[in-house]
Amino acid sequence: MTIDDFSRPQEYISPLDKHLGSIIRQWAEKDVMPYRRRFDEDWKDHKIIEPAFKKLMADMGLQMCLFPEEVGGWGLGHSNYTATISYRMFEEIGRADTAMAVAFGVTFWPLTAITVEPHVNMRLCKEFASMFNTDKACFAALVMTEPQGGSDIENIDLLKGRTIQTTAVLDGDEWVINGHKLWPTNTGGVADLLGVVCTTKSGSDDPTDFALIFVPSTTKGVTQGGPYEKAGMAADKNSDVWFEDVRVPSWYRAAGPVDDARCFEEVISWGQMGSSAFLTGAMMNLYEILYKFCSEKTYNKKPLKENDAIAALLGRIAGDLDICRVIGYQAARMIDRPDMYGGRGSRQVVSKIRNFKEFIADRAVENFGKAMDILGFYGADRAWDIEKHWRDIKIIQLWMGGKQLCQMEAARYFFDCKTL
Amino acid sequence: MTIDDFSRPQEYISPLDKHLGSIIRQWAEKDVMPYRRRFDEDWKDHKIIEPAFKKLMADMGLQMCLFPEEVGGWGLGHSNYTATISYRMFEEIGRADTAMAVAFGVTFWPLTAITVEPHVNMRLCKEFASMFNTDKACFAALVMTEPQGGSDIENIDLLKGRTIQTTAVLDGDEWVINGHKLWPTNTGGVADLLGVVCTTKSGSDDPTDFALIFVPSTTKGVTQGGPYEKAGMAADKNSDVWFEDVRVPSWYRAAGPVDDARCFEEVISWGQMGSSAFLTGAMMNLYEILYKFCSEKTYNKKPLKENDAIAALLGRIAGDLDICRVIGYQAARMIDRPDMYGGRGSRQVVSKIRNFKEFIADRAVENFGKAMDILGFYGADRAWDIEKHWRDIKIIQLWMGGKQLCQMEAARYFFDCKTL
Amino acid sequence: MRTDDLFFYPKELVDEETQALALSIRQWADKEVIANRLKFSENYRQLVENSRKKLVIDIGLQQMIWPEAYGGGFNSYKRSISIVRVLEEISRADPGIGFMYAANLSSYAPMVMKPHVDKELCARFAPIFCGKKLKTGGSLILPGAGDVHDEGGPLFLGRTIQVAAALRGDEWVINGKGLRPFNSGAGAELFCIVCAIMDGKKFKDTPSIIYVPGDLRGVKRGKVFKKTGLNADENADISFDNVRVPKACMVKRDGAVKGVYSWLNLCMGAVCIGSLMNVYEIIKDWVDVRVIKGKGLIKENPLDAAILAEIAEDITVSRLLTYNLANIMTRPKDYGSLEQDQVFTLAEMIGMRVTGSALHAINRTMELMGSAGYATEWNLEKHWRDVKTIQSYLCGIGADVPVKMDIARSFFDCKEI
Amino acid sequence: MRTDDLFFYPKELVDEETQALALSIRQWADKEVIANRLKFSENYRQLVENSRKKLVIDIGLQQMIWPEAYGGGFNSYKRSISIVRVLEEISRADPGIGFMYAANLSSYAPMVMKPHVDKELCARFAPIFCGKKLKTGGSLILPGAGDVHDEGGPLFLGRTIQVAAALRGDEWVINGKGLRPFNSGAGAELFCIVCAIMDGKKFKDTPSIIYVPGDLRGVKRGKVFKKTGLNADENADISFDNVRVPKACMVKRDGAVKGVYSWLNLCMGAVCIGSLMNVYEIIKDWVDVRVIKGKGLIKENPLDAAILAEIAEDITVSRLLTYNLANIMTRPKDYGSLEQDQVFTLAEMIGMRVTGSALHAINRTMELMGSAGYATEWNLEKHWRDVKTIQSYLCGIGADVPVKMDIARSFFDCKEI
Repeated sequence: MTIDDFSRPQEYISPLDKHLGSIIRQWAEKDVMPYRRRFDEDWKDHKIIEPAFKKLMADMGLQMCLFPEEVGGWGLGHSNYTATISYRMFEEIGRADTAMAVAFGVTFWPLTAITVEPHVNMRLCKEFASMFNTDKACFAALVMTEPQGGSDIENIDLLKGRTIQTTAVLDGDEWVINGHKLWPTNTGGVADLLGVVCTTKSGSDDPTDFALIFVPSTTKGVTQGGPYEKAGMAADKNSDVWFEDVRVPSWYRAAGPVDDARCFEEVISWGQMGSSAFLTGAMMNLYEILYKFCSEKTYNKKPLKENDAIAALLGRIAGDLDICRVIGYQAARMIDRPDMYGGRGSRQVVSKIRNFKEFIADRAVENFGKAMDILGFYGADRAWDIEKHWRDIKIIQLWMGGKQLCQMEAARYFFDCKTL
Repeated sequence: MTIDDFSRPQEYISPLDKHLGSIIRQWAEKDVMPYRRRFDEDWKDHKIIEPAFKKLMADMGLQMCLFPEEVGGWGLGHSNYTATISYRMFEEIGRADTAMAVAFGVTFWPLTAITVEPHVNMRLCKEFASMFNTDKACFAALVMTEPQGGSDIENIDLLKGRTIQTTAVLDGDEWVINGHKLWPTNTGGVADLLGVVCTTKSGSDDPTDFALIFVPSTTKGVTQGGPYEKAGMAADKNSDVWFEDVRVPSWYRAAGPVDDARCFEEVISWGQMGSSAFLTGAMMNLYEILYKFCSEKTYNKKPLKENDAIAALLGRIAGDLDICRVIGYQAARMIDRPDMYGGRGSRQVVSKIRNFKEFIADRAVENFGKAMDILGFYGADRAWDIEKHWRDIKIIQLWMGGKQLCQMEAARYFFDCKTL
Repeated sequence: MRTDDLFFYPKELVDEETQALALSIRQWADKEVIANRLKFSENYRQLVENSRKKLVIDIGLQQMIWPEAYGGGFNSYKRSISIVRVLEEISRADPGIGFMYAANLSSYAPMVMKPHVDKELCARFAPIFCGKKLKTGGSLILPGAGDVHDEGGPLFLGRTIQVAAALRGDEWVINGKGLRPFNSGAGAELFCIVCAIMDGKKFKDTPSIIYVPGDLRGVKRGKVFKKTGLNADENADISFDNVRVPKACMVKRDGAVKGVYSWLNLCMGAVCIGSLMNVYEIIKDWVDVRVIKGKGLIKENPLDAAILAEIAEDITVSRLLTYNLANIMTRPKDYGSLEQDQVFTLAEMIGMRVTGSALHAINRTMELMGSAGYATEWNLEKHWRDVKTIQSYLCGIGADVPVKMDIARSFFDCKEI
Repeated sequence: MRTDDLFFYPKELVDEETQALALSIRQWADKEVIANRLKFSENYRQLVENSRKKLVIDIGLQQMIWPEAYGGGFNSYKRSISIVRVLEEISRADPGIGFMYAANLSSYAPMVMKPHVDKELCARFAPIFCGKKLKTGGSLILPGAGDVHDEGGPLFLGRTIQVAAALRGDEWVINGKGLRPFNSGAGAELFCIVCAIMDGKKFKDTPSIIYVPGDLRGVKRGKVFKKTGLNADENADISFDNVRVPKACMVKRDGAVKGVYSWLNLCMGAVCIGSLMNVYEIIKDWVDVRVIKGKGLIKENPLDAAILAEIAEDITVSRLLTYNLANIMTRPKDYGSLEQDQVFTLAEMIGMRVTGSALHAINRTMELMGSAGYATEWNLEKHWRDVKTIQSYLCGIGADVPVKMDIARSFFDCKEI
């Protein structure tokens, strides 16, 4: 029994799965896992973290994978397996470090709005491919959250962008952007390209006014703060971002009126699917560590795994992972096949995937916590590599509106609630 | 949003799904649901229950569905969708009454050993098809459990039949069977055909000695007791069965030495898959009832479903069902496609499906309990149709070795435990 | 060791008289109920009536709830601990019988409990219940679900009050349709009703309790309905159609409604503990002899032992919490009165926890016993049905959300929830 | 209302002197720790040492654990409630500081606690800790995981005892490798060690406690290891290589090891309650001003209010249970001694429940606060890491299974688990 024996719906697996999965696994085992115990103290500087990113994204070239082949990319954005192959990649990185997985995943997040069928925007693809086609790690960020109201902006179904305070005004052929954002992954000076959620009309809930505009981080008027100190996820920097009369070309808007809002709804599905993959990846690593610990350590003179009561806990943890993987890949499949499951930004798909993610996050939080207790005196010890995941995955549970927003979306969809 | 909008992996659905699902749903809504509130008091006599069975099994002909077309059956046993179409049928019946679903499902349970590829035993198919090809409801039972040790016999991976006390001795061309069994579904006088788990050598754990032998219930020496009184599941009668020098032809053994044991391991997968389907069916009904109740009743002057805190409970219940259905159909698919997932009696598949079933049963028990509380003063009231499901589905959680056996099998498989 | 000693409770706070009473109830339970359980399944109603009679008439519990003048003495917040102890022993035999007694007691509480004894009301109603005849007792009609189609009267902390009372001369005129009593709707001799009070054309903000004898004109009872458990108690929907009672039948204190909930939660907690005492006995007997895997007692398997531990833990913690609540209710000077917010909230909290833990323990017990867990013959499944019914009833509507809203109001000053 | 009054506890059982002490600790907490938290993140170790000094030297808690002759007085089972009260207030400021004090106290308990004061041992060790110099304190080395590759010595209720002691003349010779202390391995001046005692070539069935000063030859300390929380306390693995202590350093009572667990569970429960008091303050401040959906306070949303209710409930119930345990520990005549099975089992049960509920409450709080929940700036995430670390430490090995096995042994007479 290995981590590869946990269930996945065989029917959904991408033809690239085996190859890509294996090269990322090699990278993770060689370039990340031996160093990850020191990541926490590297949260500000990324001195240990950066080389691993460079290898993955630039040297191995993965930062180009979503771009169309025409602009030098790998063309994953127009396959029928974009999400499932992403899931596998995210899992493999998440197994080593979920913060690296999110920094990697978020780079593609705003890019889905211009690289993935049916939203391919060749002009922007070309423009930004040149930015990513480099020998340095190149990151993007999706800049959403604002000081007031936390995840109100992700709560798009209810609030429809009404609370967005960051404005974009068209001045000739340029957008002029003003606003203050918090918390985006890959800020704190990391990202080269920002996908900025803003409104063309303050207070409006008309989808035509919702805008997703790309802003290179070097643009005048863009200021990123220093990274926040957090309980975990050192490889994911987050900071304030200020936009002060920032000017970008008018065609830097991702898809235009109404379509930007639609892309953003799809972004929720992508984000939750990605979160699910980070989590199942971390759980795969949990399984490996527990397997070792519980085979070597004893209670009552038997290996822990041979004690029926402890085995029941282990069985539950492994069993949950088996279920979570099936559910996680189902989420990816729903994104890959709108023809079978409905549009990836539809209420139906967004709500279902949010529900899947909430479920997986709850199982992960529960099981990592339980695992630390199984390790007992060693559970909180950095050297056993569980406690770091435990801190990291809690953050995954909380982001993007956390449990409550998932619950409300599920309730709204399944019970046609009108006022939640 | 209707019950049909809950997720299923679209790729797995049988071509017959729509048609069979819809005729069973009609039957359930017309012949079962209006009467089910009186089933509890009918537990001994089945006066109200019997006509519904007759319609489903004899009039609609479903009791012949597994048998090959050559002997007058529908040939479902040699499709690639036997399990998934069964899942759908079980769900639809379970939505109305899980006890009827189990009585129906168990009729096919021993028959899988002679009608489903690769185990088709044409001689026995022919023999028994004539029994089922009748205008009365005709039931089978799988007779396993014995007085000592509860589910020890289902614990085949560990105990390998060693504890079986019911013996079969070959005397010329006849098996002579002696033993005492408890609890099989469809006993208490219901079943016409018994699949009897026995050993050809007492105390042996050699798979050659494990035997599954068919015994028509009218055979001399077979005695069924009166049905037990239970907390629920009135439509499923269980009793003691005694075998006293019961003689059947030697070719009534399902598949022969070693293969009988293999069939029995597959039987576990079938049983857990079926249990999952009964549960998701009942949960679909729960959803319908809650939808109605929570739209009509108020707390704090708002419909319950518009209160965010109650909506969160409802969202969790519906969200769990969505997940359980995906998992349940995945179990069915694993049975249907041994080429992709491994043999349906393999450790891998048996353990995974047991884990799925345990998960689904836990969610069902939790959610029906929560639902009764949401109904509050009305939760325990027979008239709201939840409390009966609540009593019934607990039984599904407990049967076939219950939670603990599922946990031990998962632990054994995922952690290679040797001594549990 | 006897079950009631095995699980910690503050013995030092239980007086000898109560312990003696508890002992006689235990004898009643063993002899009149537990020994006869298999017979009960054939003719439950009749046998329950017989055994109830021995309990409440022969041992004298029926009148015990009333003031001493009527032969009682449980009628004080100071007796909370004794009441818990007694309810435990009754419910060990049959949670349904315990439930009836607990609900009866809670229904009389607003008029009988010191320091608020309402002499006039006691004089009016005590005689009904303090004779030698077996009575069903008082039924509670509490606020609950509203209906989207009704405009809806006022609320009690979010719960809809479905009975309206208006003063006409010296009488309250009471109206309400299709009401679901907490208990005993079919036979109650007296109803304790949480009413919305008409003040001119509007309702007052706070509800009051009005007592209504069950035999008055306009009191209509529906058919006994089938329910999951608590079959010792027959319940039916009630309507009040211009029922008239004297002005004095209203309890005027603002805190009286909250007080009912405090008592109800305490008492139902005690009923669950009693049920758990018997559940412990059942599972103890089972695991002491049950062999699995063809060798070894089930209790020596670590997984099964872990489940046994959960059961013991649920019982221990539930019992401690229930007695904590009882003790706090006896000490209004330290903690506030049981009709005030803090104790009321605590009572709801502990009521929810204890019913939840009890059900958890019983579910786990069923998981150990397998089919014996749900076969009537083993006497476990009745506890499961009874405790589940209590849990749903205590919720009233919307699961634990109303209680949670009460807690949030109390600890976080929420105003709009 | 102050937080410590908002959540019920048996005030009537807390003496005035203790309340006064609690108040001065509260002042220390507010002034020395809570007001400086953002500074702490820059230079945590130094600031913690400073504030610990003010607490244990200036206020005098360091010597308080010892007998009165040494300026103490907490050294009795009768002071359990006072000890809980004090630990609450310390841990409200920093659960790591509370943890150290709680573990120190538990490590001294076998020799200092009445009725088992060991005058000789006190005379030997009290002077180390009863001066004006800040000390790390005593470290516990408890049984835990065994290793499949070792033959393994004797067990303490299934847990492997990793230290062996053999009498050579008038001295115990102590050996054990790569031991993981419960606390303070890096700096402890004294180790309280659960040892397997050699009796000829075999081990005795029951372990004993032996005290070993940290500066003896053969005591080897590993590097301080990084851990999830409790960073006030520096821990490191320890080895004993033929360390020799006088014969008198052994505590001979059979129940002493169980007693350590009773104290440890009580004290860690109290630490968690203290943490929760501060968590309540943090979330109260948050929900009083946080606006969501562009309108309305978060606390007025019913779902968020329901989560607030869960937090309040976890705190209330945990606090009641912790004080219940403390009270039971003060009453050996009613409940048995804290070194005996029943109280020992209860302590484990309540320790597990309270740490579990505390973590649950903090998790829920994080869910309400979103990113502020895990950002260091908001001071919540530290509580989360600290309490989780306590929970895992209390488990020792195999999650809650060893405790469950102890419970099953106690309530169901299991023999082989």
